Amino acid sequence: MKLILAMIKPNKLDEVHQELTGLGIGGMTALEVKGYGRQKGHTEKYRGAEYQIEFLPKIMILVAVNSDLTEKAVQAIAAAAKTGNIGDGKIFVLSLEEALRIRTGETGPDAI
Amino acid sequence: MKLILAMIKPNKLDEVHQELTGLGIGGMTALEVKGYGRQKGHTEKYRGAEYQIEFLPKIMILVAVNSDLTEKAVQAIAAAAKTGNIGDGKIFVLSLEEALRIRTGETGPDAI
Amino acid sequence: MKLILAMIKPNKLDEVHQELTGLGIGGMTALEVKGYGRQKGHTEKYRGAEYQIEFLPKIMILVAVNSDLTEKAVQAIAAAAKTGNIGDGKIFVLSLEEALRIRTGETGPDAI
Amino acid sequence: MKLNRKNRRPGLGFLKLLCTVYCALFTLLAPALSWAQAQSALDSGDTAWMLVATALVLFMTIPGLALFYGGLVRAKNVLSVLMQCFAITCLVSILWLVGVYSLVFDSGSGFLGGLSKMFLFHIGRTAQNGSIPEALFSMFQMTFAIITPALIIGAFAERMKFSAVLLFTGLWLVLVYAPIAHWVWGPDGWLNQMGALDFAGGMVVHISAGVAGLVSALVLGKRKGYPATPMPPHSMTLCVVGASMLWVGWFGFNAGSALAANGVASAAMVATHIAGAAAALSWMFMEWIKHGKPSVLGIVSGAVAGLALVTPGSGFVGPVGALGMGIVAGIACQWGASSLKRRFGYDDALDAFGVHGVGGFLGVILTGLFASPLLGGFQQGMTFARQLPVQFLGAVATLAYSALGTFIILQGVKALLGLRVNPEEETEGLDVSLHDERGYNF
Amino acid sequence: MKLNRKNRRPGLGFLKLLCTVYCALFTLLAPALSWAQAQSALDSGDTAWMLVATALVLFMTIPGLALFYGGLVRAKNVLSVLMQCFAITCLVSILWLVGVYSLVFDSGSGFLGGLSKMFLFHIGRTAQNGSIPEALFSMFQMTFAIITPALIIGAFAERMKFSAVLLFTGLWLVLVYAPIAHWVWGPDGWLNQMGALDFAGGMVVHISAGVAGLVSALVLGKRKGYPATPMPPHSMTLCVVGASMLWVGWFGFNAGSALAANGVASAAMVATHIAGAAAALSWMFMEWIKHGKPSVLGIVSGAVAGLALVTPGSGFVGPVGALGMGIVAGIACQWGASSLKRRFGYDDALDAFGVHGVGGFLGVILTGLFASPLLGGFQQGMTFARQLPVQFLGAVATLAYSALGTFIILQGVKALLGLRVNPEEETEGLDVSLHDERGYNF
Amino acid sequence: MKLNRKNRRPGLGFLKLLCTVYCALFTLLAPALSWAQAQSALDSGDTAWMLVATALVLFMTIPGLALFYGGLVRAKNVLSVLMQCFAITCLVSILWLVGVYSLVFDSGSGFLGGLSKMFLFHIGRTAQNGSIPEALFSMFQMTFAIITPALIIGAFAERMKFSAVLLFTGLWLVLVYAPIAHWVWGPDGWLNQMGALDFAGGMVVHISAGVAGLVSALVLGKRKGYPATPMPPHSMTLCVVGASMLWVGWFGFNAGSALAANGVASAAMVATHIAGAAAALSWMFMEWIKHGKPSVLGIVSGAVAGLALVTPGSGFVGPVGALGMGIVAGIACQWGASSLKRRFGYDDALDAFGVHGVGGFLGVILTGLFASPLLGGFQQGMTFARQLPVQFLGAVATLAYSALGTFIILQGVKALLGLRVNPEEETEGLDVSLHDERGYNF
Ligand SMILES: Nc1ncnc2c1ncn2[C@@H]1O[C@H](COP(=O)(O)OP(=O)(O)O)[C@@H](O)[C@H]1O
Ligand SMILES: Nc1ncnc2c1ncn2[C@@H]1O[C@H](COP(=O)(O)OP(=O)(O)O)[C@@H](O)[C@H]1O
Ligand SMILES: Nc1ncnc2c1ncn2[C@@H]1O[C@H](COP(=O)(O)OP(=O)(O)O)[C@@H](O)[C@H]1O
Repeated sequence: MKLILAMIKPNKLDEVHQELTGLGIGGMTALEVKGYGRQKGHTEKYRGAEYQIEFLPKIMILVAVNSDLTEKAVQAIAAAAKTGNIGDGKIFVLSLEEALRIRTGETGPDAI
Repeated sequence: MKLILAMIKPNKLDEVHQELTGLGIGGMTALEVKGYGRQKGHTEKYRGAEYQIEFLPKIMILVAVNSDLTEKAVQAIAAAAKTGNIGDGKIFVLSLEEALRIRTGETGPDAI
Repeated sequence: MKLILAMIKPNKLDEVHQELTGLGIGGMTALEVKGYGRQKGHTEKYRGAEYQIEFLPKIMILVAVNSDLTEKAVQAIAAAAKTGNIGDGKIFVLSLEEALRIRTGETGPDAI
Repeated sequence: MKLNRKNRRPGLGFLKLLCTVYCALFTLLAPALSWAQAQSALDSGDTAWMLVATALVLFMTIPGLALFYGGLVRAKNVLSVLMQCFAITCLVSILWLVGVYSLVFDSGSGFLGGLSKMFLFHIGRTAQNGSIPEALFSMFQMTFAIITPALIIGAFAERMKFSAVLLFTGLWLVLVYAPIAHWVWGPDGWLNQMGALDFAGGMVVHISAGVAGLVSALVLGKRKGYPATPMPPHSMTLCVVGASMLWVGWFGFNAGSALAANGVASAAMVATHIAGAAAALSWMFMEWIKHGKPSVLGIVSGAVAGLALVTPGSGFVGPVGALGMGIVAGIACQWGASSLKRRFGYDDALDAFGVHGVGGFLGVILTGLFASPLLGGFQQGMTFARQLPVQFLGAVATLAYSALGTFIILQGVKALLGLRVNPEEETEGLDVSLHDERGYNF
Repeated sequence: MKLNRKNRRPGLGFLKLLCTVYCALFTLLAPALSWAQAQSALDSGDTAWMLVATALVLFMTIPGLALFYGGLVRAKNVLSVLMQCFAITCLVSILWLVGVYSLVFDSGSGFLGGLSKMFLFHIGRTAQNGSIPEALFSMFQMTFAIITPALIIGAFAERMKFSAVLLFTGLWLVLVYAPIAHWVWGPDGWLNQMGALDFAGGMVVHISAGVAGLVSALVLGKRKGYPATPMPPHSMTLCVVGASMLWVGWFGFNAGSALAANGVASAAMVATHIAGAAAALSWMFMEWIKHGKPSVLGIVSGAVAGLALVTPGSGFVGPVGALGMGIVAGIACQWGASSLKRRFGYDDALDAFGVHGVGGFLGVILTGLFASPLLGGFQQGMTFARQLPVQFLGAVATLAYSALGTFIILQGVKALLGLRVNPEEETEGLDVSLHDERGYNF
Repeated sequence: MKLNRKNRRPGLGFLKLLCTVYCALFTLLAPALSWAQAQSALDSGDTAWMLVATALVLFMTIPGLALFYGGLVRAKNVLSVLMQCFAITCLVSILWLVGVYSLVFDSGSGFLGGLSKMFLFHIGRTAQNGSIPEALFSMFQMTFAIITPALIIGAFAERMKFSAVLLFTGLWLVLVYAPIAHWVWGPDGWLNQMGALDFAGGMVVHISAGVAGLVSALVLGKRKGYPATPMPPHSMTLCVVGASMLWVGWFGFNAGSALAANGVASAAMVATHIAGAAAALSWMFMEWIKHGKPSVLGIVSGAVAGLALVTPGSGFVGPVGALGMGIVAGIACQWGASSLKRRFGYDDALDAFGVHGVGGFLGVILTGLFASPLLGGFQQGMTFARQLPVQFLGAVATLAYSALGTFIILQGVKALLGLRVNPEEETEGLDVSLHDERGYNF
């Protein structure tokens, strides 16, 4: 099992979500994060004082998948999240040792 | 060492927290996330336009534990978070390579 | 490749960010979390009812780095985030199996 | 407000006959004259003030009270509170027009008014009440009928069905508010006839709503998780804004109850403001002493408590009396909202009873003290021996009637619609479960 | 409200002498008379009310409308809406002083006023309009000129350049608002002369702004992602607060349009309030029936719709007429803001047309019905046969003129500055991209 | 003043002649009598307006200023700002009643008033000030005494102990505000006697508060991390709402200072509004030119600056003068809030000095120009040569006295309680560390 972490542009969540459910992935978790990268941030100004805002709003998605689906899931996310502009984001894959569904107590691949 | 990631229902944080401290686990980190899964979301309506809200509020907990405590911690979380209804959440276990306590510089199991 | 997770004090983000960019690390992701640990929380009182607030605001940073930079990055974060007071936070290191830059499709170390 | 007209004896010397004729004529003409006076006395200044006072009291409910209460609940229930305040405003307005105004202010029996003023028939643009248009008088009083049931919702917040709130409000307005308001303010109301003093609604508004809140809290039961789970206010910022608006609006409430822009209104404004300020400080300092820190929720709750407590006396007490009443308010209502509530364990979520019930009751009694010129008040000729028992009777009567009426109505609504949302809806929050909306989408 | 002054022909036939004497006397007395008129006619009560009414109507735009609209957009655009409302307030105020007041209220032609009142020259502290200072009259009317273009922004929210909004507002005020206001309220405006009834701006404010909104929405095109992407209100809490402030401020708008603190103002206040309440409930219940749940956005939208619809009739219709108009408003404007909009697929983001256009149009027509004493109104001597065609003509004329004017102005602004932000700016949000600020930093 | 009712003894017996003479005399005296009456009679219109103006000025502080300032600080300190505004409101109200009103408005010496009006003794419902009840006059002036120390907190926000704020406010009110207000507005105040023009508080409110703010900022020192760490406003939304409320409330502040509902009040309202609008635009355009983008904080700060600057002149200057003053305000106060502050490196957190100090000072001077009929003002017979030096003297005297007084008081408070929270409390935020509460729990 793998745990996929993807940082994407905020307005891409819906498309990514659709792609993943299209693959039959029935669960995921999303959260709002601030990302720093090559995409330059913006300036905010308050009464003449300038603030360089370097962290931009992104959405991070966590998806636990069975190992065989990993590649497909990663590709699906990448395809849906891509705009071709700087700041499209990154996908990271971690190895997942164990999973457990709280409601049923199922573990391993069944729990995902 | 392991890193436990658990997605639970928002109102279960207190109980899970108590169980874990009961086990002698003295640290954890929690954050608000949005979860998608079997639990169906709800509809929001604004002037006749319907929005299907598929991501529901959940809380994610991160707990770094020593390997020997992992099983106990997972069971404690599962027990405290369980309601038996859909949407109770998932627990994921990752392998933790290194840990460091910033204040003291301690590393490894001592840092947790 | 490694994925570094660091929980730090909220007002330390800027310094940590500077240290990391100083090392040539060009990307990271930050989010607001609530931390529980040795640092005691505070009490909130509303019309005589006391609430013990045990989770304190922290910031969590995620940085994917190439394995050779890991040690330096961890030390940089620790140095910048340290105040010497309880609650300075923890750094966790996970093994990162794969990385992908959505915009270009680059994978592995190139993607970071 | 009473008019003191001194009879002038015109007759002089030996012209008995002339005098008699004069008197006879005066007697004959009196009704016509008084009618003519009523018609001719429209005062644009008084009217201007009452137009504004009406706006101010409406402002107290939407958005004032809505924000004060809305800020105090958890984020998942904020809209349910705003919705209840807004819907109550609308529903009461229509019912008031249809018949409740008539039931309160038309003469009828000592218990309830008649129905000749339904739909404001025959009132139009020209009928007057004192020196202002009667349509305006009706509007002003409507705003009191709006805020009273809106105060109650603080007690049953975060758990009552919206449909049940609507039905309860309608029934309560007709069956509880209308009679009590008629007793106290109706031309032939029995408490009015007995000389009970209630300048701006200590009995009519605060006791009746506070007690209704207590009964609702008892009948509905506690919120899920109360008191173990912390349920801190989701936005103290909104709460402070709401309290500030209540304060400003209260000038319309109390000084507006003079029904004129004059010295009475001004003195009422002074009393109102001083009581609010004194109560805010006394609550704050009490808390500072007891808990070690002064809190924002404390100071604003104190202000509301002082404003509520001084309401029945605002037009009768002097500034020093108001100061005293304010200090009492801060201490007593703090006790009502914390010790008393915890002692008996009911879940009066936002302290409708602790603040308005306790404050209203004490205010009605203390009005019987501080209205006296002996204590700096303006009620000439008042004696404690005569006034205090009347005040006590009024307070107890409104308390008992409101408690009973509320209890019966709640049973009826429960039978018809049910009162509480189900536990899942309560956990999810009323905003999404009842209204398909969320307060914030940041 | 119109003053009908009838010319009296004094001199008759051969009485030269008499005529001469008359003229001489008139000449002699003229200054004294005009002074006496001016001096004696100032009414402090009316002035008090109009000072407040002016404050109330300003309060409707900032912060009322700003919050109502600001709460409805996404968090990334909230400041752009507040900024537009605020800047429009400032810009219109200056233009009003410079010349727009004169163009509207100075006599000129039936189409547009003259320029003798530019910069309020010669008005000072003593000139009067009716029983109030003319400077105050001008201020009161200014607040109407402020809110009208501010209403339009609801239609093109979340996508228009700020510079374009400013230029558009300035041009629209002079080229569209000024003529229409003169037609309806100018001493020699053609619709005024025809006897069109528009107490507080059904044509001048609501039709003109609503239609301008529709045209803007069509010219600018849809927001990126509309209607596929959900764009829920980022803060229904702000939205409710704004709607409540609009309601309270509307008392200044409608009852203030009596220009006096009297029975007319009071009746207008009743009509306004009842229509708002009735429309709120009718929208809410309709939605409850259609969608299964009553919503907060529904009830507050209904209130605004009712207040808008009753505006042209508020000083003419009775409370029962207002009740009827309110019920219609809730149903019709709900249809305008949902079915109609979806049918034609334009993106009137915050329903400026659906609520104000539809409500304003129906309100102007229904005023021609409910103003009649036969239906409880106060317009003595009114006949449907005479009034309804005039109302219809007025509604259609303002609609057509505003549509055309708006279209032309938008083309001009587009040529000069462009209308829309670019897609990246739209995605990032107008707050950061146009103003370098964010609404919230929690 | 008291009402003098003269008993009229009507006709006596058969003395026809006497009666005739009486009638003739009455006719002759009528105008004189009516004049006498006019002086002494309570005017319901003026009273209505002043009741409302009082409410409006209170509304400026809570919630207006509280929100404007609260939105500008970081989220962890929002409640501390709201708490300070609220507590200052309460504390000043009580002190005002106890004796500060008397110190300001009782006659005494040129420097300070007497104590005969303590606790409003002997004022009751009937005493008058001009055409309004004196109790109301006192309430209206109280609201000025409330907002002045509340303005100061902008300078030391986010770092001062709450207990120190309370003690400072009490001392400052008595030792600084009371004398200055007496100088300018007291019946025998020395600046008043010299003919200094300060219609609504340029010296009394804005210079005194602005300078006190500067001194506090210098004495307390910078916030931890200033200016390296960004400290952006946590909610520009609240800030805009607060600024809008300030604007609307300012009508009560300035037009209310006419103490009557008349042409002076109306002209003051026009001047106030135009200056606010002009300054908002001039600040916005300056910023647009200098920084490339117009900002919401810029436009609202400009409005506040314009409203502050025009305050001393609002009742004296014409609309075109107000336009000029507004344009100056936007440019000068922007300079005060950015360049000046950065040049000298003090941390006037929310620009109490930059806006109110700079604006107040310039406003007092410019009043000496634009009040002249030569420049469209209403101050008949004014000469620049006589007025400008007086204005300058007044501005400098209040500046110097406030600076000195503030400095001494701060030293005293520091010795007694300490001024600043400790660094940990500052980092954690004042809300939790001083009040055990948080602004938001979403
Ligand atoms: N090394 C990293 N560790 C963690 N997150 C990263 C890293 N690099 C980039 N990110 C995340 O990916 C986002 C996009 O990266 P960026 O460099 O701006 O654009 P791109 O991926 O198109 O080159 C960032 O905002 C950040 O959230
Ligand atoms: N594959 C997954 N990856 C990441 N998070 C998941 C995954 N599946 C479920 N979750 C999280 O667990 C929560 C509960 O899952 P759900 O399917 O609704 O209920 P249950 O676990 O009771 O079957 C989701 O809201 C989501 O946050
Ligand atoms: N076992 C753990 N798992 C996850 N996060 C932890 C753990 N222990 C500590 N943390 C995080 O580190 C933060 C600081 O820990 P704390 O014990 O308060 O201080 P210190 O690290 O200085 O001893 C906590 O607030 C929490 O966010």
